[in-house]
Amino acid sequence: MTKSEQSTKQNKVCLETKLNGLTLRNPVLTASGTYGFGEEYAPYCSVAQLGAITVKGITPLPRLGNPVPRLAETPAGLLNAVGLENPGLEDFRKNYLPKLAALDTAVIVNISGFSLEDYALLAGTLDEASAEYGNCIKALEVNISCPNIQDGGMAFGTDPQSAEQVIALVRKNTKLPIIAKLTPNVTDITEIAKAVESGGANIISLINTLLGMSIDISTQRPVLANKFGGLSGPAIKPVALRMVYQVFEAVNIPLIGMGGISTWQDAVEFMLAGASAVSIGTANFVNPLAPLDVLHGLVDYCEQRGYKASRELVGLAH
Amino acid sequence: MTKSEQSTKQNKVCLETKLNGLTLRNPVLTASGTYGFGEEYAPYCSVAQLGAITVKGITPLPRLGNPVPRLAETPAGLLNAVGLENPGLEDFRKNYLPKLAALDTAVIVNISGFSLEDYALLAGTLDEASAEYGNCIKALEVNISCPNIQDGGMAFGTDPQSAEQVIALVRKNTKLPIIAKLTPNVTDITEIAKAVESGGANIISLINTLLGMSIDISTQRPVLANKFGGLSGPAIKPVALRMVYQVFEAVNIPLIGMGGISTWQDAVEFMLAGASAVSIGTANFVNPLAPLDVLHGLVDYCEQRGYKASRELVGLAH
Amino acid sequence: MYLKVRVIENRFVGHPSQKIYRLVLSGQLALKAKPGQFIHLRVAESHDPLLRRPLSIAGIDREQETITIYYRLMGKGTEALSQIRENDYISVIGPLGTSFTLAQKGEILLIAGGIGIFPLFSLLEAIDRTKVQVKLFWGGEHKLFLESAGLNYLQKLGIDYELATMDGSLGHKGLVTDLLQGYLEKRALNSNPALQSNRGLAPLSAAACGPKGMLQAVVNLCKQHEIPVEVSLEERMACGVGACLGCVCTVREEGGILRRKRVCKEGPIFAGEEVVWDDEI
Amino acid sequence: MYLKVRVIENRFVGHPSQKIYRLVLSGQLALKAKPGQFIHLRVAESHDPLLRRPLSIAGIDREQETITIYYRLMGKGTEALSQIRENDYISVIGPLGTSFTLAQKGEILLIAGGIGIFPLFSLLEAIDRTKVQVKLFWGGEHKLFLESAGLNYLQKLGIDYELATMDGSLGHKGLVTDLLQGYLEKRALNSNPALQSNRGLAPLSAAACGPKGMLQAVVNLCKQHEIPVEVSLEERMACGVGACLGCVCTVREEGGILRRKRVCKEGPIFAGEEVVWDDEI
Ligand SMILES: Cc1cc2nc3c(=O)[nH]c(=O)nc-3n(C[C@H](O)[C@H](O)[C@H](O)COP(=O)(O)OP(=O)(O)OC[C@H]3O[C@@H](n4cnc5c(N)ncnc54)[C@H](O)[C@@H]3O)c2cc1C
Ligand SMILES: Cc1cc2nc3c(=O)[nH]c(=O)nc-3n(C[C@H](O)[C@H](O)[C@H](O)COP(=O)(O)OP(=O)(O)OC[C@H]3O[C@@H](n4cnc5c(N)ncnc54)[C@H](O)[C@@H]3O)c2cc1C
Ligand SMILES: Cc1cc2nc3c(=O)[nH]c(=O)nc-3n(C[C@H](O)[C@H](O)[C@H](O)COP(=O)(O)O)c2cc1C
Ligand SMILES: Cc1cc2nc3c(=O)[nH]c(=O)nc-3n(C[C@H](O)[C@H](O)[C@H](O)COP(=O)(O)O)c2cc1C
Ligand code: FES
Ligand code: FES
Repeated sequence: MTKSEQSTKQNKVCLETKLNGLTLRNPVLTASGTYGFGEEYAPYCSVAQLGAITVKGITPLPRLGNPVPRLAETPAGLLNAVGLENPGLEDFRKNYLPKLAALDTAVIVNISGFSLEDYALLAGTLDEASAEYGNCIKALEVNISCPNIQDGGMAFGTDPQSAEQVIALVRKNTKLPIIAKLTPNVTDITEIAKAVESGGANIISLINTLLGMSIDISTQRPVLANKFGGLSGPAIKPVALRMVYQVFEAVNIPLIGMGGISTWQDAVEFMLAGASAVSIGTANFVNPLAPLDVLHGLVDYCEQRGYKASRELVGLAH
Repeated sequence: MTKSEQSTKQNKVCLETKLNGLTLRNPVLTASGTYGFGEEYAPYCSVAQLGAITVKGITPLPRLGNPVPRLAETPAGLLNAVGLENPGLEDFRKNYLPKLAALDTAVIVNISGFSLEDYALLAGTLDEASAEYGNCIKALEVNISCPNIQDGGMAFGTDPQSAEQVIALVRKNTKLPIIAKLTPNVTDITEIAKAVESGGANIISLINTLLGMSIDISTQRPVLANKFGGLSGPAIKPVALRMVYQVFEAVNIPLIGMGGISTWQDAVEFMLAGASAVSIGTANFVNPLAPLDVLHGLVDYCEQRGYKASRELVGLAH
Repeated sequence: MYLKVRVIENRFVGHPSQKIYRLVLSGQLALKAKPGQFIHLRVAESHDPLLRRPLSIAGIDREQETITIYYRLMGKGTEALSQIRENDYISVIGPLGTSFTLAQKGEILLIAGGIGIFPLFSLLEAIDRTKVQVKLFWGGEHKLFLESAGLNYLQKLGIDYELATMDGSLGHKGLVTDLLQGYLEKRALNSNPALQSNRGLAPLSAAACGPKGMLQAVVNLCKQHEIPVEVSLEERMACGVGACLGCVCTVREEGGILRRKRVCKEGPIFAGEEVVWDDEI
Repeated sequence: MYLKVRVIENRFVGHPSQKIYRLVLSGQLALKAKPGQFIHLRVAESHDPLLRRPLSIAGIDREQETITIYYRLMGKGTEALSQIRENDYISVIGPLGTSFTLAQKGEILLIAGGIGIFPLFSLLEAIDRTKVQVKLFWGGEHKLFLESAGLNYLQKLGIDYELATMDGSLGHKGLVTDLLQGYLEKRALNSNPALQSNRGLAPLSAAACGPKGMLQAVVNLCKQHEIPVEVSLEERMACGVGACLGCVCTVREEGGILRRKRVCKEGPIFAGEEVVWDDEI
């Protein structure tokens, strides 16, 4: 198929994705921590065709992250313990944001804190910073679910009260749409989802990684320098899909589904389960064109079944 | 290698496994629900070489279980929603137990209930029944973690108080060693582990399956008739291993590790993480000789590294 | 048996669009296999796809010690299987499950829907056609499918068959059960009560394999006409040996009590009358 | 570049016990590739193994448009790779990462540990040996390994080399760094301050690839002798393009500030002096 045929094709199905204050040209995003700052994959996959990119989690201060090894492959999965390596808020604002502003795609900034104050600072500063650069930040994704740091992060995401508190505080400090990113390492995901909805989140994204580990039987030590890491990739898809399905029934705000999506079929499953948009993470590492393959497959699926808009799929499996 | 060489070999490494009241000839078991009642795999794998077999979960009354489809394959994983199909306590006692008693291996009976009374009844009756048949039941595995039934089951396993209560009640009703089987679908596995230890469990087995789902994009319905199912197989190994590692540091009773073990290397990882014994589940479906391959690999590993007993491996990765 | 067996042939047959492959395996399996049984095959060494795949035994050659399987590409399991090359070894458990009852005299009706024809091939081979009269009804999507899935094999065998296709491109346009119904009705009309003793001489039985809906219709027709019928069921399988309870069907026992049976162990061949269909529960 | 490339050769070289394979790939990659860079290769279509595998470019033939890779079987990724047959297509991202600086004159010392020799092959090819004098030090487990991993290629090239083996079965018994140390010490003794101008004429530089411990020792020796050295680092990789931050090493910037650099993007070739080794943090 030629490029122009492809684009005519996409035009037949409406892909516009309205997420309670965040409007994207299509429902296919890339997941935080897997797509750098939008430049790394540019030679392989045009960001102009993506619904949005989500940048690596930013913390107030720069972080070196964890020592290596940070990665361990598992059956159909990947363990990572990057430990939130990032340039820190100031450097991000000065040196990364201008470049992100120049990209022809919606930019979502993922933020991570170790205290309530951290989240307040991040939200307030990025709100201002976005205004400076032509409102280039389209939403803040609040990571209350990072498994790879000692304190904070995931702890906020495993207790409904704390989760609500963090989101409410971010809400006070920004006018940007808020995406609350949930950890799957909880007994009841719907409780946390309801809490962040009450806290004022516009959107919920799920799931972050499952806490896992791997042991090197020759050294008899954990493979990851950090001992534990976050499990992502196709292995976790059934868990992610179940949680999206459950949360869809529990809240009234839109969901961004992720966790093991590597094909368009996976993405359709997530939309049928209730995701209004999907994020591609680990699959980028295997196939840099995964987001576009997902997008094109989604369009074909809609066309073949006579859907006029991709949003018609959302929640159909209920 | 001839059979006799093999057995000489095993003799060089002591495999005897003492689990706080339950002594097994070796640390390789088969997992409940994956090994029928010990007969099905007999043509392929001799039960006489296994440390123990764990039979399918028994409930007070017979259960037809869930409608089909009960199975869905996922990347490196299997979703099942059998829904505790079983002959019920009376039929089990009359028609299955005598056959189990005749097997040349230790038999562990897995029990599941919908109420506290169910667990009490199961424990009491099986205690008697075992005595009738030459003390053929070596331990009761208390399943407080089944994800495939509407009430009870997993609910007991996600709340520390209930978990402790169930185990304490079983303790009152049986003199058999109690294995508490934990669900991984919780925020903090160590809490539950400590609770069942307080309740009087001799041993903890973990993990049961992760709750997941799969959607058929052609029918737009969940694949499993029961909607959700339990995820097992290599995909969940990193999560299982992490939980064994955490629980090993939290309690003082021995652990039986399971979840995605398919090779001897996997089994060694679990032992290094803190499991005193390992159970093979889904891997049997792929390779009926998996338990023996695990056993032989374990022996070789011990020999090559100069361990005199397999128990020396337990917890070395800490 | 749990064996590594050698692949003698693994190739594409018929029209490419129909994606049908023939797989020939060498080994002792052939000495034990009976028509209607299946093997449980490991399609790859990796964990993805994880599970074995059940495939019916379509041909048994005891002299050459080979069995033949026909399979259609469906998803990643059969896709992986199709990549295996001749002389590679693959891991097989089998033969597994129950087999068709072999009629010794009279007439047997075989009814196949789509690739449900494959297990019937081995039954056809095994029936002593000098003693038993065979009549086969086979329905499929279209001519191309039937041709790709073994029509010329049937022609070579020289048995009596009737075909149906959904698009009418070959044989009757419609369902295979239409053919069966027509045949049974005609037969009922012709059966002269005065000749009833003849009936005893040529006991009629049936065997069917295909989609659940078709099997249900076949069983109902056979009930009406009081013909014992055996059906070959399919269900998703994990262990294949009766250990996981993943593959059950529902049966009605004396007294109307519902019970589960395992398709891999008490099946895949069931007496039609005992099966309780999904919509009847 | 992100391409499907054709496999021209994928076979086993040397002694079977050493499990070393040569992989030759066809395609435009060759036009861009530089010594020291690597490719990121998808070894299977299934999800297990999931990740691509990074492998150094060991040979670049711009005329034939081929690149050559040498790899050793380690685990399931390289195992899966070894199953790929000639004329199959595989998915490649690359060439990726930084390359060695090409010395234009003087003398270059190459130091390789084990399979660290592979990326140095492409450097060896690229150096204009009419202008630059090359001296190679290579250490390995034993004779069999060195022979399997390309000793005869070195002999054919006719360069000056010294070998070390752990068991003494070929060359010096001990570490490759012993050889380097000996050489540098002898050279220091011989360097007559009076002849210091000669030094300017033949600037000395070094490039090394091998296990971390060896690289650290090499960098220390080179520091002592004031020789600029480039090292090729290895680290577990997921994306290979700088997006995941999985593959970092630590470097010391001006002012002593520690920073991470990505081995896949700012590396794999680093100036030896900037690298902070694990035990120095
Ligand atoms: C007893 C028995 C005999 C069979 N004989 C044949 C045969 O001779 N020729 C043939 O082409 N096919 C036969 N099938 C169907 C065959 O097993 C499936 O087509 C095959 O498993 C599909 O695997 P896949 O990975 O290609 O498809 P996918 O759809 O990707 O499979 C996904 C999962 O669903 C299961 N599954 C999908 N379809 C079926 C099905 N129809 N029955 C059971 N499980 C299914 C698979 O085993 C796998 O676990 C038989 C099935 C059974 C139970
Ligand atoms: C830049 C670079 C260049 C390389 N060049 C070569 C080469 O030319 N020839 C060669 O034989 N090997 C080379 N390696 C090492 C090669 O990538 C590993 O041997 C290979 O990934 C092992 O995969 P496996 O699945 O067979 O082993 P496993 O041990 O099963 O791998 C498990 C996981 O660990 C990772 N891993 C294991 N060992 C290494 C390693 N040494 N470096 C990085 N990741 C590792 C794998 O990628 C995988 O994710 C290179 C590595 C890097 C980073
Ligand atoms: C290497 C890596 C780094 C990640 N870093 C972050 C992060 O900084 N912030 C965050 O919210 N999620 C992070 N994630 C989680 C992903 O955004 C995503 O939620 C998860 O990987 C599941 O999706 P996947 O299976 O498609 O990868 C990271 C994941 C990976 C693999
Ligand atoms: C088909 C199937 C049925 C199961 N039935 C039971 C059960 O009845 N009781 C129980 O405690 N666990 C049951 N389990 C869970 C297993 O015993 C085991 O905990 C789990 O599958 C993880 O191990 P694995 O990955 O090795 O399979 C079942 C698992 C499977 C796959
Ligand atoms: S497939 Fe396991 S019981 Fe039939
Ligand atoms: S491998 Fe992802 S940053 Fe280097």
